[in-house]
Amino acid sequence: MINKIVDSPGRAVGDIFDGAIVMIGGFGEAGSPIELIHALIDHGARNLTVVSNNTGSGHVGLAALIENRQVSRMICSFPRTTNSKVFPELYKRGEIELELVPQGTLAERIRAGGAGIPAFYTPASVDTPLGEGKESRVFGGRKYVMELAIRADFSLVKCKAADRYGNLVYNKTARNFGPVMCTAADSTIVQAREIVELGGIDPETVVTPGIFVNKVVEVINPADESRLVAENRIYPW
Amino acid sequence: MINKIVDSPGRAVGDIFDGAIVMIGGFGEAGSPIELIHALIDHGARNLTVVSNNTGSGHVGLAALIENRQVSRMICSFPRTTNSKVFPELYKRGEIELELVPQGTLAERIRAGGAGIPAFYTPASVDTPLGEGKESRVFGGRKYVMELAIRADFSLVKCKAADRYGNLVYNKTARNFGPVMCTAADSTIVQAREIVELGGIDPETVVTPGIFVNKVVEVINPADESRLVAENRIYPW
Amino acid sequence: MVGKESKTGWDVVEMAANVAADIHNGAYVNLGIGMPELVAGQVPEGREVIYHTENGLLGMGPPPPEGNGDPELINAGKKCVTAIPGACYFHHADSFTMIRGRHIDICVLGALQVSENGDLANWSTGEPGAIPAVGGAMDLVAGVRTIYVISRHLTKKGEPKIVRNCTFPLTGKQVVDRIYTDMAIIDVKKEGLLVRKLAPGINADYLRQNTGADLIFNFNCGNK
Amino acid sequence: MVGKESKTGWDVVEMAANVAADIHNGAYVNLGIGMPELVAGQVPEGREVIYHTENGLLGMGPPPPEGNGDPELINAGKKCVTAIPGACYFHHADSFTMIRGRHIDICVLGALQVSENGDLANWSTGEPGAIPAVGGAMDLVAGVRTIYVISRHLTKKGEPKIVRNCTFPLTGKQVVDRIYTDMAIIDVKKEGLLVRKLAPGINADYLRQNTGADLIFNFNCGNK
Repeated sequence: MINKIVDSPGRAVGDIFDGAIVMIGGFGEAGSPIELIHALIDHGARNLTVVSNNTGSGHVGLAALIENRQVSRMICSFPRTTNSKVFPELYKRGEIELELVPQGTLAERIRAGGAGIPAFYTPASVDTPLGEGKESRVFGGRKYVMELAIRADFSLVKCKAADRYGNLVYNKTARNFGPVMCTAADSTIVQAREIVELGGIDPETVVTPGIFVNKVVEVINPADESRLVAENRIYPW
Repeated sequence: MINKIVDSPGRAVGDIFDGAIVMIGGFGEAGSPIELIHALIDHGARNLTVVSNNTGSGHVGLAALIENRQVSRMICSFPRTTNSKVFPELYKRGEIELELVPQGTLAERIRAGGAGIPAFYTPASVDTPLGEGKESRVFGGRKYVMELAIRADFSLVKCKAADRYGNLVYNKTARNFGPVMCTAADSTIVQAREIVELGGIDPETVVTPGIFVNKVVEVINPADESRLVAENRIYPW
Repeated sequence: MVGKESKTGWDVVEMAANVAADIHNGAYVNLGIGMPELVAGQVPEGREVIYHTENGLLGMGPPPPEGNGDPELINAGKKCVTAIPGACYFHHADSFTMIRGRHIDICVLGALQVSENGDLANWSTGEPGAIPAVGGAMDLVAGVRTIYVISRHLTKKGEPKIVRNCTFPLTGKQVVDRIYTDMAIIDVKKEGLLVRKLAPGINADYLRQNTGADLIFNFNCGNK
Repeated sequence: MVGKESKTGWDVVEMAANVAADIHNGAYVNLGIGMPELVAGQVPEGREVIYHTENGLLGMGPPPPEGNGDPELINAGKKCVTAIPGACYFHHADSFTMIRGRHIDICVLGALQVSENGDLANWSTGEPGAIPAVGGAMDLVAGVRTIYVISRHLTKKGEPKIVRNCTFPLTGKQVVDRIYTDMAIIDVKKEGLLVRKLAPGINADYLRQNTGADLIFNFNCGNK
């Protein structure tokens, strides 16, 4: 029998090793797999490269992972948001590396990593500082830069519902990077609000087919990260 | 008000011009927009380049379009199937051109066309006759070929349900090339079994967002192409 | 500044209305964070416009009543929004297929600087020590068919934002189609910056004094 | 041929069972058109295997009862199939993301020829006038982790299909991992073609006579 369900976030992230590349879903707080991230803080793997659109808010979730000095390098499109304090300070002190990638290029590089496409061309960042040093090429009279796929050792993703095959559906704009990140890691670890029976998700509406998922853990009432940030909560608590 | 609904297949395909590149959805008979194709036969545009996985069956649908000598060039992955007779004969007589593309490369080239990606690299066809003459390049010790995006002037696609914004859902494996073809044409024309009210499709389950669709025509009882082929029907009838 | 001191010029709502007047029925529109967000509220009655937010929603509606927001239904500025009937959700790669693949008709962005040939700088002041953050801006200017900039004509320090050449790092080269400021509406044309309309109380000389690039005035061909 | 005349060798069902025995629980498997389709029926009880068909279905089930097929629920061979609980549908680009991105564990394909270093020719005889048709074969061999070939050992004319170098146009170079014929199960190893198992009534000499490439026999390290 196929059963990708594991019984705790701690067990789900237990294989993450020092130096791993870890993709973390979410756009701001929407879709951020906060219980998996907190389990990764408890777990303690260090020297991680994290691929995520932002760098976390307040002192919980991704920001707490960074604050706990487990992340040596961030690959993201928007490292400073209203409530991000941890990353900016470390970055200013030169204590964390940053690779800044335009958001669409980030999404497409991850998709390419999952789709067996090693590289592609995009018009984004041409003739800008972020296009400097990239190989460029003209197609049809227009200039494009070549971008390389990104793959990860692990992806951490949050979804609405999952089954034991790992089929997933998401909630509203919390979907964001989840589906592409699921495809691009050697091991994809998912927290779901609900685990349903096989067939409980209409096969026409599955967003992430189970083939892209390795482990699923049920987190019925995930923390509302925005509220934790507003309350100035700090993880570990 | 936005209303992409038109009242007949004939009106839907009326803008297709001689020499146009036309993508036609479907994998074998599943998903083939047969009423739109027959309207295109009635319409009469000639010298078309058709992008479709196969070349049609019997003497209806895509095969009938080819038989009516409206297609000068096919871009496809599998031009001969059990019931394909028209294309093979014309091809043997040198009266129709063929660009043969591996199926995954075909899907990805179409997706790239819709996604503003002019070119990408793939391992498919490396060191085979279909990779000959293509630019190749090594990434991470492995050889890949560069493939160019495909775009079309028109895409003809069949779906299960649509709304007036052009949001679409499909039926089972009739989905196949429809979603990528919708993204890659200047004008995407869709036949739907059912047109529903706005909101009649759950926003979490839309497969093709309306932004990729230009015209929708309701065809409540589309012909069963397999049956027409079995009955040896010939279009125009 | 202008509006405040002299009671001339357009206020931000009027600026947003100027942009909204140029958005056609049926347009697919992406609104940048900040001032561009005001545009949605100014679209004339009878026009149906569909808003795209790059974090995965087409058919974005107005903000929900205070306190009724869903933290998993947000816009690119991470603020709670709603979804209209006929909306749909999708993932980031599909979202940027819409952007990069030229499916979005209009994008309205803020600016730090716009050059006379339409170069846009809106993501970084390039100051050492500042943390760079680009988001989707470079994809938007590279992919969306029409780029409108909405911005105060001058910086807070009173310096022109419309310049011969941008000194800040570029978001994209030759990408801006039209600029809506508190003083004027200006088209970026091959022949240069064409003033389409002046705000109340602003004349050509005043506009020239507050602009760091040459301006063309020819209301016969440009104004509507 | 062999099976018929001498009552030795495996029949097609036994060949399919040999392949099926090597498919592990939880495997994601793509079965080519024709003989590979027989494999699904031979998977040992207790193993849950998920079948992918490149036309957009993961979780393909057995064919429906005669006459109950849905023409919009078909496999890559255009035959009617069913979907198991837990199945899902997707479009072609997503389907080949599964293939090209190394998400599928095993693909079972037929062959015209296999070379001693694992080159596969299975899409074209290269005859002038023949209409070439490739389908998804090149993507499958380039992307799937493990490629199994199931094929008669000899062509209908009695010529070996396992050869030093393929004379037919290649589907992919150095892609085949294991070959299941009516005569033997053979691994493609760096050191050459390693015979893992002989069919009943087939001995090493006979296999050598019917194979166009060198064979290694070392049952201590290979046979199970």
